[in-house]
Amino acid sequence: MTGNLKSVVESLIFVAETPLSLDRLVSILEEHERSDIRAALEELLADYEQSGRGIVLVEVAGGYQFRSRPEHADYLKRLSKTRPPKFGQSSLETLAIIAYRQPITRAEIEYLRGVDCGGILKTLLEKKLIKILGKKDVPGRPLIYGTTREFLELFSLKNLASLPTLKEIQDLAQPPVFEEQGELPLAVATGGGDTGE
Amino acid sequence: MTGNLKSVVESLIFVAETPLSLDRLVSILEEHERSDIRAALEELLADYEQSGRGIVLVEVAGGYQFRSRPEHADYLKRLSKTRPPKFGQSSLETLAIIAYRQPITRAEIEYLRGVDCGGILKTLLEKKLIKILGKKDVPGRPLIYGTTREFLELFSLKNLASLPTLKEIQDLAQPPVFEEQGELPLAVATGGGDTGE
Amino acid sequence: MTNPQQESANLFDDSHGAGYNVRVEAFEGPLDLLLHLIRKNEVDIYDIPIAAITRQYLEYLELMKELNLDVAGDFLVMASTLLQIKSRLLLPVQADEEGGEEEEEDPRAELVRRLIEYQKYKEAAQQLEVLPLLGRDAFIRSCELPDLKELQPVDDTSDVELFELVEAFRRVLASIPVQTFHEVGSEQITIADRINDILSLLQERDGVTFEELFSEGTTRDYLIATFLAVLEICKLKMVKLTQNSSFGTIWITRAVLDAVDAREGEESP
Repeated sequence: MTGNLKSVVESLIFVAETPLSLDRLVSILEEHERSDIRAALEELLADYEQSGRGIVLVEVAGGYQFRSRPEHADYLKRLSKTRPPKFGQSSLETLAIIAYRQPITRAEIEYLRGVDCGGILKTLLEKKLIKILGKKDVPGRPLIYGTTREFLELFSLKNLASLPTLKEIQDLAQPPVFEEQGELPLAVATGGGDTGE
Repeated sequence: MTGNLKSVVESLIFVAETPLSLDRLVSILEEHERSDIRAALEELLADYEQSGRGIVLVEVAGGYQFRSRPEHADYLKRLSKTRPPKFGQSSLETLAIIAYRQPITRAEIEYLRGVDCGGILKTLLEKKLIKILGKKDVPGRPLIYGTTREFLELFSLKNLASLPTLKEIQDLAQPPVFEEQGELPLAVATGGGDTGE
Repeated sequence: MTNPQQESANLFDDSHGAGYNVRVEAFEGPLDLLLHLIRKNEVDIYDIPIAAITRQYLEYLELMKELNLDVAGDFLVMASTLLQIKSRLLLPVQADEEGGEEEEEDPRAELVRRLIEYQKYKEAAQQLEVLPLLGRDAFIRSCELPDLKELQPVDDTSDVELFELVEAFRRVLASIPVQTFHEVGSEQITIADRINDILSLLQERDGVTFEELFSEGTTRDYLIATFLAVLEICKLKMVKLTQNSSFGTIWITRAVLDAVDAREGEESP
């Protein structure tokens, strides 16, 4: 039973968002004795103590928590370095406007978004998701932007024509036509059809 | 050295927010041989395999992830503030159809289910359980859908091939019983004794 | 004299008793309901007695209405499909009489295929549900690791989905108070349109067949609207449905204003 209790305690500490104190464990595991829980916890601490495991069980902020072995920090940092581009909402919106309205100038994008987009355009250019297509034949000859092959790859699109249209997305949320017809009595098997108009 | 590599791999999998694939491990641990990393990973899997530990190492969505032992779910529920994911029958049916038949269009799903699925598709898209794969090369170019990595993670599936096998239903398991169909007037139409055969 | 309401109550009561209301909400759609009826009647799925099943199906829709449940259009589409199959079955089988060279497919065949296919995925859905579900059966680490704060979520592939891109665009457009991006909605066929169509047809002719009303349109909306239109004008006693048993075709004719026999009126509302 201690074996199973130890396993349960291990699960709880692993899943908890914050360090779990013995008191907290006791209140969660109400069907168990405090002394048994303490014993399970101590066994668990001993288990994790030995050898150079990658996960350590530490006592912190009045509770217990699993953490990665601090000596491995250099490796763990590489996790984030090889991280693919993560999009903020504003980048995504800008990218969406360019994708759907290309070729488009910065002024047009900013008109649609209502905010300055200089920084975001630069980032998107650096990430090669958009490119400069040329200059527009209007006074001032502003640069015009469009999406790249990398953009298509990011979204696994064959070509720009494979972009879903707005209508296609909106149709998903649209209730089917018949629900808009209001209340219509079903008359199939009614005995008492009393609407004698 | 293998001992330390195993420990590093354990740390990496622990820290990563999503399942880590062998490929990803190899690219992060660039100074190590793929074969060594694989060996370390296998040792680690064997370690976690034995005994009823509270943390299990599972292969899911093409990678490896630490999870709590499912048998302890009842205890762990006491910890979490968030409600467990719950699926209605209609969401599950739609997901099942997409999972087994992808790439699939909305019209095909609706033909199979016999009901409108727009709302459900939208919800599944928002939950990232399905994604738009592009458009089908047929007239009208309808959108085609498929399941996501998050779908595999949610259902603890290694990959799509590990979906439960579809049963071929030959029959509804009832021997045909032929009752006398004699008197079965359809409510809409009068005229009596049609047998519908 | 039959009272369809009582009949429907008896029909379901005998097998489900008080638990019936629960069943009502359990059906996921017309195919689910049909599977249930086939099981309940213990008939061979490959040889569905369409007349009986159709009658029970329609009675069920009526019950849904009595329980104030929404009768979704999908159920009505299936109702008209069943009625079409039924009337096709009633047509004299010409192929057979002419030697059976071109054997027509059983009108029920497609429905049977759909039912079997649907049943397959219904079971698959049940199997999905018992898999260890993340957040229900299994949990992952949820703590913020303070010494690794700078680490962002990682991913094997990009986390952005196409859907999010479109949603982002939609958000942008929604925030612009201009009509520039107005998109033309598809044509909608209303029940009123179809009622008018049917009534004007009946001005020209004495009667139309049920089938021909459905023959022009192939879209779902059209079928639903047509079916609802027929039901509506039946209910208003503007038309009468009759079936000539020797041919089995369902005819829609103008209702004669003078006293309709009450009994008949109830059997063909």
